[in-house]
Amino acid sequence: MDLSVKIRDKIMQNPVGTASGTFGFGEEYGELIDLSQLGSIYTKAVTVLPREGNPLPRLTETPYGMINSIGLANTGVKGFLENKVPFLNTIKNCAVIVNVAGSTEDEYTKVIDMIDSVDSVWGYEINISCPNVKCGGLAFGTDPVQVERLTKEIRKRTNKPVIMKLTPNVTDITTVATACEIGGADAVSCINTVMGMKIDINKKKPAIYQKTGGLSGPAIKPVGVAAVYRVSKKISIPVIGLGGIMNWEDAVEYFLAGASAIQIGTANFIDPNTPIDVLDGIKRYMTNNKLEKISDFHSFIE
Amino acid sequence: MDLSVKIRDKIMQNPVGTASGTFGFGEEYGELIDLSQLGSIYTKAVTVLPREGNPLPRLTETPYGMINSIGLANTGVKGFLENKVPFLNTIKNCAVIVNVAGSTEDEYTKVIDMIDSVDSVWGYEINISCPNVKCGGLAFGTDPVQVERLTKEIRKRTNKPVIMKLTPNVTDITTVATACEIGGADAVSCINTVMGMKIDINKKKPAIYQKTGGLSGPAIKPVGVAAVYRVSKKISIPVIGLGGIMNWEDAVEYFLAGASAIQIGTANFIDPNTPIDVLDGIKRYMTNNKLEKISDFHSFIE
Amino acid sequence: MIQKQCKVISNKLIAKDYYELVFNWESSFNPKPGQFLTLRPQGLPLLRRPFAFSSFKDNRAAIIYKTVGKATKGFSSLTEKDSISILGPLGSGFDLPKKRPVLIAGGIGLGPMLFTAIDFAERGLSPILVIGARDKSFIPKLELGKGVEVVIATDDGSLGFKGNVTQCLKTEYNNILNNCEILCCGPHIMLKACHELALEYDIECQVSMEEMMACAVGACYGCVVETTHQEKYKRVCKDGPVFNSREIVWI
Amino acid sequence: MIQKQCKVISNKLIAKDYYELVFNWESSFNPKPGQFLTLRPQGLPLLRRPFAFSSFKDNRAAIIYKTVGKATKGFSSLTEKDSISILGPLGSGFDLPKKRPVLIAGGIGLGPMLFTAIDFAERGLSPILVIGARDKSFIPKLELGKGVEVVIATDDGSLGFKGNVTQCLKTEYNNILNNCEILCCGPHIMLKACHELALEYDIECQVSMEEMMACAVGACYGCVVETTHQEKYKRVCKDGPVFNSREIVWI
Ligand SMILES: Cc1cc2nc3c(=O)[nH]c(=O)nc-3n(C[C@H](O)[C@H](O)[C@H](O)COP(=O)(O)OP(=O)(O)OC[C@H]3O[C@@H](n4cnc5c(N)ncnc54)[C@H](O)[C@@H]3O)c2cc1C
Ligand SMILES: Cc1cc2nc3c(=O)[nH]c(=O)nc-3n(C[C@H](O)[C@H](O)[C@H](O)COP(=O)(O)OP(=O)(O)OC[C@H]3O[C@@H](n4cnc5c(N)ncnc54)[C@H](O)[C@@H]3O)c2cc1C
Ligand SMILES: Cc1cc2nc3c(=O)[nH]c(=O)nc-3n(C[C@H](O)[C@H](O)[C@H](O)COP(=O)(O)O)c2cc1C
Ligand SMILES: Cc1cc2nc3c(=O)[nH]c(=O)nc-3n(C[C@H](O)[C@H](O)[C@H](O)COP(=O)(O)O)c2cc1C
Ligand code: FES
Ligand code: FES
Repeated sequence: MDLSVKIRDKIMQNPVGTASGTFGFGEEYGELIDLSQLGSIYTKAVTVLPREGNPLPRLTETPYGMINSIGLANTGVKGFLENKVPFLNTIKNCAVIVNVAGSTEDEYTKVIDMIDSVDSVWGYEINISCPNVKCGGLAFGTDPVQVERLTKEIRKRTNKPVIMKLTPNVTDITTVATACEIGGADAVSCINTVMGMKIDINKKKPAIYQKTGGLSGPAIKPVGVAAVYRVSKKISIPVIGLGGIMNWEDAVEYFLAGASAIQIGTANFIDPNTPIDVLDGIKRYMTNNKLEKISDFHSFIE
Repeated sequence: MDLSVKIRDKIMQNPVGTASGTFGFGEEYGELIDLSQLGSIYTKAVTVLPREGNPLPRLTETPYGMINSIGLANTGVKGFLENKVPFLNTIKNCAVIVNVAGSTEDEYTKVIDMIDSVDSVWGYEINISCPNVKCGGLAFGTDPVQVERLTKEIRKRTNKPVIMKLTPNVTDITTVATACEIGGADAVSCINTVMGMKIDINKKKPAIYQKTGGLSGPAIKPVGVAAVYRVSKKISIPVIGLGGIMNWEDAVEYFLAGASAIQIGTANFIDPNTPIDVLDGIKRYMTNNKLEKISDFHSFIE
Repeated sequence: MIQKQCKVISNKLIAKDYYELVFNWESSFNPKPGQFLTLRPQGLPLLRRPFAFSSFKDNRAAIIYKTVGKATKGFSSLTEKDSISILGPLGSGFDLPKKRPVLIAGGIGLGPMLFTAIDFAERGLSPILVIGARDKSFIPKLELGKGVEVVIATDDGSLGFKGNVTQCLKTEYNNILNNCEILCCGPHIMLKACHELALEYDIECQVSMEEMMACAVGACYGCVVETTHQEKYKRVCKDGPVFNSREIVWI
Repeated sequence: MIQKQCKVISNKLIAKDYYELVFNWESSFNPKPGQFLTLRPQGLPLLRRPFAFSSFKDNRAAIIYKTVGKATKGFSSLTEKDSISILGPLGSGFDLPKKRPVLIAGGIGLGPMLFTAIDFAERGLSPILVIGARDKSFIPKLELGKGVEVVIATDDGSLGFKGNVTQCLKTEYNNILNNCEILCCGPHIMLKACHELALEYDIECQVSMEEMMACAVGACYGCVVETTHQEKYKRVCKDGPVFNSREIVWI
């Protein structure tokens, strides 16, 4: 059985990754699971300058899901280099993918310029769901023209794999995916969180400070599967699927929908062992169904 | 306590309605609950010509939600006039709102022309989530320009309340809502279902024939609340909230978000008594919180 | 139909994976054989689950269910202390046959066919009840009283005839097949085989269909099957679940 | 920290709405007073729920929880037969005080302060434990052994001092307040009052904070509180839950 996933010219040992923002920089969960068994770790978003993040409350629970508005809280690229890279250097086998965020094109490319020489950085996931200052507050990821340009700019700076992370909060996610492909991305990942809101009816106030935030967890799985299906039919670079994956059955659903790899997000909070269990389950399913490699999943659904 | 809701020049006795497609034309549920207690019934979509609907399977369950692709199955406007209106004529007190669908502007306006003289039809809810033949398969509801034109055309034909039903599957639902308001709509309702997909990993096939379908139920409540909040801050006509309302607490959440009325959809399937229970709960909450009328809910959240 | 909270009277394992749930049913709506109800799962699975009535007498009704997934596994831990939300009776039920009824039950079709067998026996219709299963462990001990002729067919021959229900009928009851009416409930593939048997012997065949349901009262048009009627799709929950097998477009 | 399935030893109602859940804790990670764990709810509520350790001895640990919503109501039906997924010990715990410790517990803060009281008593620190509640029904029978001085304050005076914990301290223990250290856990408003008391008497005050948590291991930055540090927000789960009250920006 071949579990490897090729993106650009690089190989991930297996298709199971941990989603940005739900796994820190690996350290915390390193006490609980063997990180070297993971295919990949997507870091918390890194921005040029440190960001303190949004005021609290930042989290709330919803019917079989949760909403967050952490707000890209991070120590900035310098803090990343000083405080996080030493630990990342110690992780064996697993691809460390840095999630990059910004409010202008410049902010994205600066991060990449500053860390591209770090060996333990395997590649980049570009979070284009951030509000874009030049785009009237709408996310970068909602405008195919801007997405294509941003992808091209990033492509110029690095030879490492570039994965564009798509937001589901658009009219047609496939046009944005196409823009990524044209811009020179090596893969896309989808989906980021779905815009949602909760109100505390006792306090008569929004449950989180930012009022609206990002919905994740099992509730959004069907949205993610639909996105992966539609996008993977449209473009020919690999699609990395995520959104509500709680167990191996969910992961298999994403592979059948067209994903070449997957990420575990919210499920890490519920059961830190999820990525390992998912990997085991995928192997069993592949054995039982005589599938040799991940791309074998892609022949079943037109 | 004043529970009434005014739309255009007409009054609904209370803000609790049953959502289109989940309540037939009232008949089936009329055996289970007292329809005259409802504020409104939104009928299954009516199209000019009969439609057989989509091939099966049409339904599947998802994490705390469900996906449907019924496909506007209905007997057409003639069938509606012959077979459904006689029953609708017998419903007391409750506003019967006909959900209208079509693939061209013409198809919408024809339905309205044919039923506008029926007294028991209180008003219209215009389902603009249908794939639009002139719009490359994307829904009407995704393009503000088309939405405004459609709204204007409909406005010309009728003096009854016109409610435009918004799809959440757009980049910015507030621009579509604004188009409705400019076009002359009397209210908007949001949200229709969220695009979703499920795959049966044993059969290795999509769970429903149409592959992707409409996600509804508790899972999407945060999406609906966010939409209602954002839309109600943007436009000044009433907003009717729906999406995942299972109990009175959920309804109150929608009112606090800015809704002037609500609809119960999927919850009818789970507990047919939901609309009545929700109404009771709203009354209790209003009493306990000294709220006199529905618009009193709107002052708490900026 | 009515929606109400009903008290659980008993909930027992009666064969491998099969439970009988008996509950209080005091209502003016008396379930008929072939009709069904929906049960509201606790907690997670969202949609109500449909099950056919397996008996009804003296304010007590029952279903026989197989534990297959979350909801049915949840139901299996119900005890006397519990109460459960039931919506029913739903659907049309079987029509009274004009010829001697041959009732065919496969798997989860057992409950409704037991109910039908007992009802028909009381009406003096001398039903033959053919029960098919993989092996004997799936067949509960039956107390049907007199008037029902019970025939068992198992795939592995561990009880009764070795083979499936249609093979069994053709081999052992060939003489009856020309002059009877089939009523059946079970897996789709069995229903289709019954339909083909009915065509072959030119007899009537009533099939009880299954589809995923949301409302179960005819409102949502989610549970349709393809039929030969002009109005192509019919609702299993409201127009069925029992159909004349010749109405169905078999696939 | 470790995630493991633990066997429930007992789960008893110990006061109105309050349960003590005792479970097997065989692990090389020994919980300290002030540390907490997360429990995975069954079925519906998605996120794990945080609770402070209320005792730990001989491979047995416990929490005291109040039934407030879905998850805690679900936990209340756990019995000896069950096992439950526990992640812990988490967070930092209380620092050993340099002066005589006055432990203040309000509501759900009871568990961790009991644990702390017993631990401090064993260390010979002569803790005073002040327990505040609405009325006596919310206060369990306590068996704290010697070395802990227990003071009770109820809003309605149905047991002990009539009034809240800070009023109680100022009235009855004024002499001690100048020369002690406060450690407290309970409602935000009580923690703030304790902080203000500490400022007034110029003494140290450790507060155990609460925020909604997702990961509870420091990975998601969801559970932050505003602090006076340059790095404005600190994580309750990892940097806390215990903070020096002067670190917190009180609102
Ligand atoms: C009219 C009718 C009568 C039935 N009578 C019986 C009976 O007497 N005894 C019995 O054991 N079973 C009966 N079933 C099947 C029973 O409804 C399913 O086995 C049950 O819903 C499974 O639920 P689950 O959560 O345990 O399993 P899941 O894992 O959710 O589902 C297993 C399979 O059950 C079916 N199913 C699930 N939900 C529904 C639903 N809402 N509506 C219809 N099918 C569903 C699907 O095919 C699914 O693939 C009947 C079904 C129908 C439509
Ligand atoms: C560090 C810490 C220690 C705690 N120790 C105890 C304790 O020893 N005993 C005790 O009874 N309670 C304790 N709590 C509170 C306890 O976690 C909540 O009461 C519990 O999660 C409520 O869950 P529920 O589903 O029953 O209620 P819900 O209706 O879901 O919630 C009621 C309230 O509990 C809080 N809450 C819910 N989920 C979480 C979560 N994932 N993280 C944090 N808070 C949440 C929220 O404020 C919510 O408004 C502690 C909380 C924290 C953060
Ligand atoms: C607390 C939290 C923080 C997140 N932070 C980021 C982030 O910094 N960058 C990013 O691209 N996605 C972020 N996400 C989105 C996740 O990576 C993922 O796309 C989303 O949660 C859907 O997957 P899930 O349902 O498996 O959680 C965050 C999600 C959560 C829950
Ligand atoms: C089975 C089903 C059929 C539906 N049919 C229609 C329809 O014909 N027209 C329409 O505007 N919305 C239709 N809807 C959408 C609902 O009216 C509602 O917008 C959506 O389900 C979200 O609300 P809920 O989560 O409360 O169900 C349908 C929904 C379901 C579940
Ligand atoms: S399940 Fe709704 S029509 Fe049958
Ligand atoms: S809950 Fe995730 S950082 Fe504290």
